Amino acid sequence: MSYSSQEMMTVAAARALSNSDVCFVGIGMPSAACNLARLTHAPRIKLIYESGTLQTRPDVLPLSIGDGELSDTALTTVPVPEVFRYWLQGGRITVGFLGGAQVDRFGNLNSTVIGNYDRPKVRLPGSGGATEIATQCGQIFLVMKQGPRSFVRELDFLTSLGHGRTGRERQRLGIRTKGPTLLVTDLCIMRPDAETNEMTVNSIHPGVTREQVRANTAWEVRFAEAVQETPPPTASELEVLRDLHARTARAHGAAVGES
Amino acid sequence: MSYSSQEMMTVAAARALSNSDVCFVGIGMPSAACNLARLTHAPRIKLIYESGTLQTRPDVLPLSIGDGELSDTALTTVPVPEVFRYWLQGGRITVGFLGGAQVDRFGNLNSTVIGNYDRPKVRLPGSGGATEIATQCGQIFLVMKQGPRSFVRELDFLTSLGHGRTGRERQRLGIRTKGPTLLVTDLCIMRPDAETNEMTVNSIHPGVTREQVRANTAWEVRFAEAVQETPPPTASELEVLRDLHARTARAHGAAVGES
Amino acid sequence: MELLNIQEAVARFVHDGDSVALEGFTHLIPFAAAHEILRQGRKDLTLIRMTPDLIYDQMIGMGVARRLIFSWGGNPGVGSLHRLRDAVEKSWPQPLEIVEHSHAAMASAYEAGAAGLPCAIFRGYQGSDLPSVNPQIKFIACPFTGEKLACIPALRPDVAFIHAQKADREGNVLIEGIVGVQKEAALAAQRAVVTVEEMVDDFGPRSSNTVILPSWSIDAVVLAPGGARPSYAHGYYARDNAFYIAWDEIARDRDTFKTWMEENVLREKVRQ
Amino acid sequence: MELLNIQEAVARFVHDGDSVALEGFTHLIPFAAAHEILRQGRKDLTLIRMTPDLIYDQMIGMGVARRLIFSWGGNPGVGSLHRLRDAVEKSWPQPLEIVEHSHAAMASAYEAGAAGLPCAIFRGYQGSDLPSVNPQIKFIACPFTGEKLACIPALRPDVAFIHAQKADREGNVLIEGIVGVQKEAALAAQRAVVTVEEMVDDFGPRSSNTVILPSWSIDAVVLAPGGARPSYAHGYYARDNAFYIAWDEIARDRDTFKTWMEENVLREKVRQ
Repeated sequence: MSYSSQEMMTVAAARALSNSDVCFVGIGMPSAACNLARLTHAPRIKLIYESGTLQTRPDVLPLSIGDGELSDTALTTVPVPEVFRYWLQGGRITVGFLGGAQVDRFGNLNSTVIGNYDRPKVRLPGSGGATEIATQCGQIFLVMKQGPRSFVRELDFLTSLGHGRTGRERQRLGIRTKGPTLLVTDLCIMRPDAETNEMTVNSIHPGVTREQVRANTAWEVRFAEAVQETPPPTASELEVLRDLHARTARAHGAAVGES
Repeated sequence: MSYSSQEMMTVAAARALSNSDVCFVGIGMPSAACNLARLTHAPRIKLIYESGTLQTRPDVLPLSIGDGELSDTALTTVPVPEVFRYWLQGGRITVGFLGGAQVDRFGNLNSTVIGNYDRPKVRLPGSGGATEIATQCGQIFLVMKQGPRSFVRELDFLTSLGHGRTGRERQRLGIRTKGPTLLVTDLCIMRPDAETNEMTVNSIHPGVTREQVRANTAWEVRFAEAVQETPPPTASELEVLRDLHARTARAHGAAVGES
Repeated sequence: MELLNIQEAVARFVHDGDSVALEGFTHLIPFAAAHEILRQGRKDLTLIRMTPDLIYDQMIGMGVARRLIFSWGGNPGVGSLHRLRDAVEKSWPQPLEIVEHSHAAMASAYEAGAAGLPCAIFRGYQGSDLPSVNPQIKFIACPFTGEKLACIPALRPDVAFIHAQKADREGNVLIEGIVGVQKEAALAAQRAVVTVEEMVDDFGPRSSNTVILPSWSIDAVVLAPGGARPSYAHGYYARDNAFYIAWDEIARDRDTFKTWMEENVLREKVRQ
Repeated sequence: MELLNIQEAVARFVHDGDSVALEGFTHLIPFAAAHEILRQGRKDLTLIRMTPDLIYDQMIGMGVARRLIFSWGGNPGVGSLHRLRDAVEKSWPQPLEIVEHSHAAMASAYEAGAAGLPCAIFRGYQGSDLPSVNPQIKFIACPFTGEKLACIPALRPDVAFIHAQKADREGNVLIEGIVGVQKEAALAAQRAVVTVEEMVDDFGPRSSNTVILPSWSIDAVVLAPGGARPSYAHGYYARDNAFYIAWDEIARDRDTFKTWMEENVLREKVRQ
């Protein structure tokens, strides 16, 4: 069964989730991955959106973080201050999904500006929940399309902490959560090196070459000693994912939220 | 119609309340006074109990601050942290009712200990909500039976601030609420002197003498230039109050909540 | 609490130069109030909102704001807010000063405002560059553990508008579904106006813990059915996702935007 | 979350020397849990509760506590807690260290505990002597306004017990009516046990904003019908006000108290 690189990325991210996870979900790919996990191998995963919907089971993917669907299918819906104070800062979330316009080799993210903060070339949306998600979830899964302008040597702005500019910042700041333990792209899967915390290629998606990975990374990307080939999406994974997207498109009356 | 001194006290306190008040209510006499006001001249008064019941309309007096009756008849019931943070500290309460084991001439209260704190003669219940009610409600109405051991020269412990040990403490601490503007006893009504903030007798209940007031006050109690006689409870005030107590006694299966 | 129409509420409670929070976390966004503020030509506003969304994209594009306090400025699930970007990147139609936070910070700052406190503390901004561009982010040490905690000023808007499902005849307001920071915003503000879908005699049987703002905690109630469109009102109408997508095209171009606003927002005045 | 009986839950989660919060603000006081802690003979506990009530009067009188953190220690509407007084005034049956707060302080300290913070700030204790007898009350200056605010350590009990109306088959817990500080206490604790009136398959149709503790936020659920008596459970049974009044006589005398506890609490063990 043929599949897109976007589908490969979503499936690879979904597989990293388990039944015991309590997941802080962002819109777009993270939402697709989390709900794919819930509809396949991890039916007991708990999904939380920052709009306050606890343990929600949307039938279609939300366009926004606060669609009615999320509240309708949630165990309960709490105020937004409570979500950030009791649930995120309270240390009850095992996995947070993040992405951004730029990521560096230590998994730090920029979702604030391209260029100078005071005279930006491109003003991006900003932190939203990301800054505290990055430090308060048990671990962070990063999901981003890979490219030389987004996988950068140096961030224009550090919105959300990964392992810090030295790879050792979390320890220095007394942060006890793990930070980025996984970076899933449309080309490969990276994990932090046990020594340096540099995000290192562990698995390459079928049909992708090391050269492609290098060409799409602005830093000199490192490969683990034993690099696997990512198992391709199974027929059933693809079927569930495509059904989810088809239902979503019908519900929203437009082709949105792809993959 | 004959009446008890307890009834006179309750009625006098009730009369000080108006339709525009939002009232933080304690158990016992304050609860009786507030509900009497609600059932007579102030039907639109809003009553709040520290258990989180906002705008409640109990049919019988609660024995505890958190009886089911309070929640059943409330506009809504919020968590206790919210009551103290958003509603009391947020400055939304116009009147708080307080009493204690001891009061001094500036309306400061002791509800903590008789004797030394570390080796108390009598251990009293403690602050409960009183310490912050005293400083955060728009004004405070004190209600206490008068006696030389409770109307003292010097408190054993200052639990809740009135006008402070000098009469000027609120200003010094930057507190903008008024503090005790009224002290209703079974003998008389006192109000703070405009200059010194000393609680001063403004009105004496029918049949009570100045000598009785003096004998039941350990400090040299001052009388205002023009001391009124408190109008006695009307027949309709007494009827409503006695009905309320009769309903309460039937509901609780015992003669509780007297006054 | 007074029962007003939207023209009266805006005329009475919103002044040039005010700090204004129009809150609603995706759900119950008070568009009707925003549009009336535009029609009445208020200016020099400080706009406060966690997610500026289309509502502030419109206000910023129309030049009513000199300052924005926010934490996430995108079109949810779609992309950029082009008017917000144009103001920040190119000062069009006028420069926009930004005070930028994270969601956790804004939510805690509203909570502190509702609680009458001058500041909020939380564990935040660790390792982020945001404190270097926002002087309102400070850090204090916990006096018991020594832990460094973020501290920011409470949000206390001059006026807040929120939208809710129902008001009863006393002017109490009921909110259900995704309640966001609406209650906190209303309680934190000096003046609070609630637009509602519906007026009812009485809320009837309900859970003891229903989210209700008592009449005496707000300044005005305004009947405004559909007042949250194109966002949604749980139990009344769904989010107009197609419009959120269409907005990307409308707002991308300055002239298209102005024409759309002229035709769809400003001309409403004539009709009334 | 595990489904346990009360014996298992106490055996597993309560250890000698623990700090224990059995919360329930007048409503839903977890007496069944307290009685099992007494039957299992735990000692040296730090007891935490805003209102010690009869539940801690019993525990203190039986000598299980070395320390009490509280804010109002009376028998509501009745008078004194005689066992609490006897412990503080006469060290019977053993000395009791007290850490005394106001309600506003305790509520904020639970809120901070639930929020994972080391301390709580609030505007409190102004002009009161309480800070002079409780070294855990400190003051810090707001870095923006200079205002002096009270600051106290967050409450983070080793274990919390609360009582609730219902659990569903996943172990989620629903609380309704006067919710007090129960949710905060459960979330603030290292280990949280919820006793419930009833197990249901599913909570069924309900308000979106129902107060629910998800199964993954607590450690154990225990079916304990009547587990809040003589306090009450909204929707199940009323407060036994007559017993609260009768307790005044029972607890006034040491021997009467001990006999009553022996007959009505400790002997329960034999029956099971």
